[in-house]
Amino acid sequence: MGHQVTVVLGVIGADVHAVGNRILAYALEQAGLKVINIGVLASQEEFVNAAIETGAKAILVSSLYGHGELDCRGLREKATEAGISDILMYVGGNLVVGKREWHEVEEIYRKMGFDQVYPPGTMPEEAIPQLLKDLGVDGVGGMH
Amino acid sequence: MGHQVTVVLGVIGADVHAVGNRILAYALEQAGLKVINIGVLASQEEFVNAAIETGAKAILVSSLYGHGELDCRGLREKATEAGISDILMYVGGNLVVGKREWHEVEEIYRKMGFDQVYPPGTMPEEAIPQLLKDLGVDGVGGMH
Amino acid sequence: MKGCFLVHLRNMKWDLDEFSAMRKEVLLGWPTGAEVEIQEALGYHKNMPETKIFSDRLAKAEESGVTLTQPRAGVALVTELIELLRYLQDVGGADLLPTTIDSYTRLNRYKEAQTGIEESRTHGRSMLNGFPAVNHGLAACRRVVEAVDVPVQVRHGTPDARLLAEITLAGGFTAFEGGGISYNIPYCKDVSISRSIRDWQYVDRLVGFYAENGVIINREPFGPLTGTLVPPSISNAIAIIEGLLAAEQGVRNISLGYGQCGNLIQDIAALRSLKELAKEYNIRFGYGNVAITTVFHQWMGGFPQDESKAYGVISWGAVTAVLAKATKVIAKTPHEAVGIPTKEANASGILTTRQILNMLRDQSLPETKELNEEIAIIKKETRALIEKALELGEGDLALGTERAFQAGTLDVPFAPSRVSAGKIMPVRDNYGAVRLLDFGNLPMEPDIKDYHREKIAERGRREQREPGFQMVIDDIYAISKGMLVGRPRH
Amino acid sequence: MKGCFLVHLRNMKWDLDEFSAMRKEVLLGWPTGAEVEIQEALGYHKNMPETKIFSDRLAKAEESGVTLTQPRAGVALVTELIELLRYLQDVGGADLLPTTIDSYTRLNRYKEAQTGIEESRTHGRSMLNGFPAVNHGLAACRRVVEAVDVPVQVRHGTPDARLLAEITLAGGFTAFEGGGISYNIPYCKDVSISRSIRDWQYVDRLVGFYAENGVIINREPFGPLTGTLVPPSISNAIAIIEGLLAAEQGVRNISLGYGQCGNLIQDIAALRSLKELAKEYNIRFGYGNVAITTVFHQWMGGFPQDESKAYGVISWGAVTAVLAKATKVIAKTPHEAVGIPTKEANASGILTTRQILNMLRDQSLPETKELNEEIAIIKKETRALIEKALELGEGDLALGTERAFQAGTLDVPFAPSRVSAGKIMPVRDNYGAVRLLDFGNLPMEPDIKDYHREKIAERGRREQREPGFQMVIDDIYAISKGMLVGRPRH
Ligand code: B12
Ligand code: B12
Repeated sequence: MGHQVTVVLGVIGADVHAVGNRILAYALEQAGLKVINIGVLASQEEFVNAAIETGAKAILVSSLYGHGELDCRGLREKATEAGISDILMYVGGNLVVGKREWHEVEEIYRKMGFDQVYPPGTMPEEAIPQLLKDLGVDGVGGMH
Repeated sequence: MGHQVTVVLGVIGADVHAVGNRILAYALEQAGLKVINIGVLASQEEFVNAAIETGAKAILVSSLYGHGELDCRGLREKATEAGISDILMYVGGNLVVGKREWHEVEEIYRKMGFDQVYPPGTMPEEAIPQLLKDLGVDGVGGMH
Repeated sequence: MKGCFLVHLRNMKWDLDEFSAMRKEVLLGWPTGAEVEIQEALGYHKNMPETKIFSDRLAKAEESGVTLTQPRAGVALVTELIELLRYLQDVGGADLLPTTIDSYTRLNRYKEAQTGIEESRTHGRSMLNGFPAVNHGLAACRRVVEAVDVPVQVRHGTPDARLLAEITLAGGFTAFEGGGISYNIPYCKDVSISRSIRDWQYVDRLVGFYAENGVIINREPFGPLTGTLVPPSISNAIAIIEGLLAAEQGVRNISLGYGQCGNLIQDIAALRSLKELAKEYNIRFGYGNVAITTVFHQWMGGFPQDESKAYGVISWGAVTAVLAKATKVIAKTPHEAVGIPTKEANASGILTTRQILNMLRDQSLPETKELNEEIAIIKKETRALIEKALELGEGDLALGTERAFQAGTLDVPFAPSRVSAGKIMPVRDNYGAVRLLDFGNLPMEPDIKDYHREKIAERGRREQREPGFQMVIDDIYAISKGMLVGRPRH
Repeated sequence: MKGCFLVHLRNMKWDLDEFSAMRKEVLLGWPTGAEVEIQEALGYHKNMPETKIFSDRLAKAEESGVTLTQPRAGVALVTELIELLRYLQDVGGADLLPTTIDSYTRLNRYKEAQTGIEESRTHGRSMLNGFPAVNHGLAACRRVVEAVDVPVQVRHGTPDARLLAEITLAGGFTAFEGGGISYNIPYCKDVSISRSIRDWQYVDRLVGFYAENGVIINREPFGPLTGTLVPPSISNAIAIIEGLLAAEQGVRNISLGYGQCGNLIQDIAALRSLKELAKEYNIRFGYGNVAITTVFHQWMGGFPQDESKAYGVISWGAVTAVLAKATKVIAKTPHEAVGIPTKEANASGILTTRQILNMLRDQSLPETKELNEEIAIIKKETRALIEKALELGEGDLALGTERAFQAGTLDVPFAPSRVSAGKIMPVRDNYGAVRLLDFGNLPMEPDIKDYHREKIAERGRREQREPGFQMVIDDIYAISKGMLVGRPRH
């Protein structure tokens, strides 16, 4: 197995939903990635700083509690300012308040600069293959 | 209490739903009416004949099982042919197959010549006051 | 041939020649009858994959202790029926499928059914409350059965189902609901018991013939009867009797049904005693080789109109079914109170049911004094009813059943049929269990009567009213008004 | 004033002067604090009709043995909140109403809440996941309380709820959820227990002050904690401790909550032992005059996305609540897995729940060996946890709680908080009861540990796998995937 690729994982804003984060971290590690898990209640700055400090190739944001729209705005811009404009950004969870048409939600987040947007209840195994592909990493974590 | 007004009650067609019929008969009698209950599986002829034989002032048709549209067509015409064209006709129950807009259903049956049309689950006490009014009968069954 | 109607009704396996002679006549009942070729049908069944055979699926479920789901569903036209059943299988996840037959066919009014088919074509929506299988004929049935991946049963309510059975069984259905009592009393007004038992002996003899030739068709007496406050011992006695009558004609695979009353303990006790007593009687009469499974029907009486409330009723039925360890549960839908459900509503009912079944599959209600007491009472009552029928029939159960109805020692509440004396009156006790306010002519011992009387009196005291017809009416409406026990309205 | 933070955390009723001094500071936290006038507030409460007072409604329910329903609900703007609550009352038939507070307010981020209010106005839909009561202020709260006919509670998740309590209680709310442990461990990352217990002593002292002046406010520790496989003894111990801490500050009316785990026997045992043990401890510590009621939370973990399945989960919660004889049940909605529910979906959840509660209100689960065994185990474990905290605190429960978390003798699974050691690992046994795979530092006797170990091993044998984190993950997903026990996926 080659050199491990690093990703930053966290739950943004005033959100404390910890369970999915715990499982995601485990699943990403199982998939061979190095996971920097900044946990819940993570600010945009924490995401960006962690990514810079660890040379991460992707930022994986969770937002469960409904304030995602308010919390995620500007994250892409912050990353760009910090000089990591081409970092991969994924977001997933219960991304808006209430039940809304998924394509609307997806568009909102794509416009904010996220590369992939995942609906409520996404299982890790549904997202990880795409992540590995986007990272250019094969199944067990080695670089191509 | 004056002379009792007679009504014919029955469940039309190939319909065997007996419970509502039993309760309706009881409630109509409690309201002071004379009830000729021809029961379930009643044909249009049975309704008309019973009304003629007993000098009934109203025919109360139940249809629960969904074939009401097929079964009730022509009942008004049969009554007219038999010389009781101005007899009151009510219908109630689950009048069509499936769940449909009530106003549509009501219209179908009004067009067939029913004076009142009642939706699924109508309680006797919701319909009887109107019946007494249409019959020109006061609360305990006496004529005005 | 006609001779066989003149002799006394008897519970005895029909002679094959007699049966074959009658078959010819039966198949003339509607042009599609000519399509039936029994040897070809046997061959068809023998080529069917195991996963599509009802009896196999039930046996598997029984073995692994899981409860299967089955909806009710039927529409007028073949393509629409296939679409509906596939949806219930694929989206609803139904383990077993039905084909519910329309009410005209049930009364052998094939001409009216034909009108219904044509009107349905014209209007572009089903004008019939079920699938007119006789009119559509054998090939159409096979199209249906072949279009799905799970076993399919014919569900109806037909007193004379001889032609329907011929066509649908040759058409590849592997299970057939009904019986001479349960498809007469709740579904007819004027058909005699001797008539309907004879016609169902024919159906059972047909199923027996299939069995003798290596094709096992599942048979299921219709447990819930009128679906309205039927005391467990009455429906159990009738189910067991029908099972015995079927077994005599050679039926080898029977599912006995019971309709939820609403009180958990009583319902579990009912389903358990149904199975235990049925086995006991089957052994006693020499049918020990019949495989017996159970069916639990979610609440069969009036439903609440509000869909959220209906989900509550559906769920409570599912809870009871799984705790009672029924082999299968017949799921209701959130549209129940309003009309034949859309396929979506129908699938919903199955999904809700499945969620409950799965969450509870590893749980069970512990044995308790209360449960055992209820089992003992139901068994005692059921035995009394069956023994009386045997006595009246001088040992012959078919004849005895006819006489029991005449004497009112078998009686079904709220039945449209004149065959049923209509003298008994059920009502709920203070805990929602269904008891008898009026025993009519039921042959119950004084201790049993006292038990019911005391239970009902307890409720009367709590409600400060004399138990009577108003209490019964309140109970009939109760579940649709969001309650189980119909307490006085304020 | 500041001095009081420096002294050791102590479980002792706050001196009124000290409290009053701190109040001044608290009310400066946001401009709306200035609106609070406690004497005027007392007068306001005293003029409230009994039907709108939480404690009265609970007492009545307790007396008549019925279970009340309460939804969760909150939106950003006042008019919309009123419309929502009225709908849940009128259409949903909620017996008790909530006002759920948004997540910014919970973290005292009133500025962000203000942005949320403004954005909600602009977008014409709630951009906040709850009602920012502090920003809206006292008059707005009263508009809400006055607009409905039933009692209203503040539900949130706020470690420092001092200002929120001041404003909402003066604003006419008659019940307030939360506590120094239950609104810290599941809702925070870095708040110390001594900090949150102190802040909640303030809230309880405030409620105590209302009580001393004749106004009884109901207090409710948040029972379910992280809502995910929390073993009953852990949530019960924490609920009882919070109740005792509240009682010391003068709280007179307490509802103790428990979140459904899914196994019927375990859940009933949990709720019963919660109430019994709480009474026992309250008497032991001299709070015998506190009225204790119970709250049952329908499944608090991940829900199925499919609404029909969600109705099944909701119903199973309702069944358990009523069989456990909870004073109230918190109803979930069919939208749970997806997002904050519409008012219609929210009402649906209440209606389903109510249908079940009514159908089962006259039924009860008989006492059984299994139930009593489970009660005995839960009590033994709960006692061990509380006694250890008392021991660590040298008799002081507040200090003991802080030390117990430090030592890991109190620990909550899947908690975001660093205060919780995070060393324990729960998993379901073969029947779906939640057991402990890893006890971390919990002070459990060997016989208890053996009991759990054997129960889990039994499941392992059935599933032919070693119990471990994959089993835990499977359990976390189970209910949302339509199961209770997360059996291996094939
Ligand atoms: C019990 C029941 C049965 C029992 C009936 C036993 C018996 N012989 O009585 C059994 C199991 C046998 C049965 C059979 C069938 N049933 Co059925 N049955 C029901 C059920 C669950 C309750 C009916 C009932 O007793 N309600 C209680 C009484 C008190 O209420 P009620 O009947 O509605 O009557 C009241 C009011 O409607 C009103 N009313 C009635 N008529 C009139 C007339 C007037 C003038 C007025 C003012 C008021 C009024 O007053 C009555 C008293 O309050 C209903 C669904 C429901 N409502 O929940 C389905 C239902 C009526 N059945 C239905 C069907 C389709 C059938 C079957 C074809 C089988 C099948 N496909 O499942 C067969 C038909 C047999 C036949 N030939 O008729 C459908 C009808 C569908 C439709 N219209 O679209 C229903 C709606 C279920 C459903 N959603 O699919 N059924
Ligand atoms: C348990 C729970 C809680 C617990 C959390 C305990 C804890 N600290 O972890 C408690 C009770 C404390 C809680 C509190 C609150 N909650 Co909450 N909670 C839930 C619940 C029931 C389950 C969450 C969960 O653990 N799921 C299991 C895990 C494994 O799944 P997951 O979290 O969805 O994560 C998976 C996927 O989403 C995906 N995923 C997540 N992020 C990402 C990112 C990427 C890049 C990818 C690829 C995938 C991915 O992978 C994860 C692993 O499979 C959900 C509803 C539901 N899902 O059923 C509501 C829910 C998330 N909560 C909600 C709310 C509103 C709240 C509260 C505000 C209170 C309230 N109003 O009721 C507070 C908020 C507190 C705060 N500041 O954050 C709402 C959010 C509403 C919305 N978005 O519109 C939900 C949806 C419930 C609802 N329908 O109202 N909650």
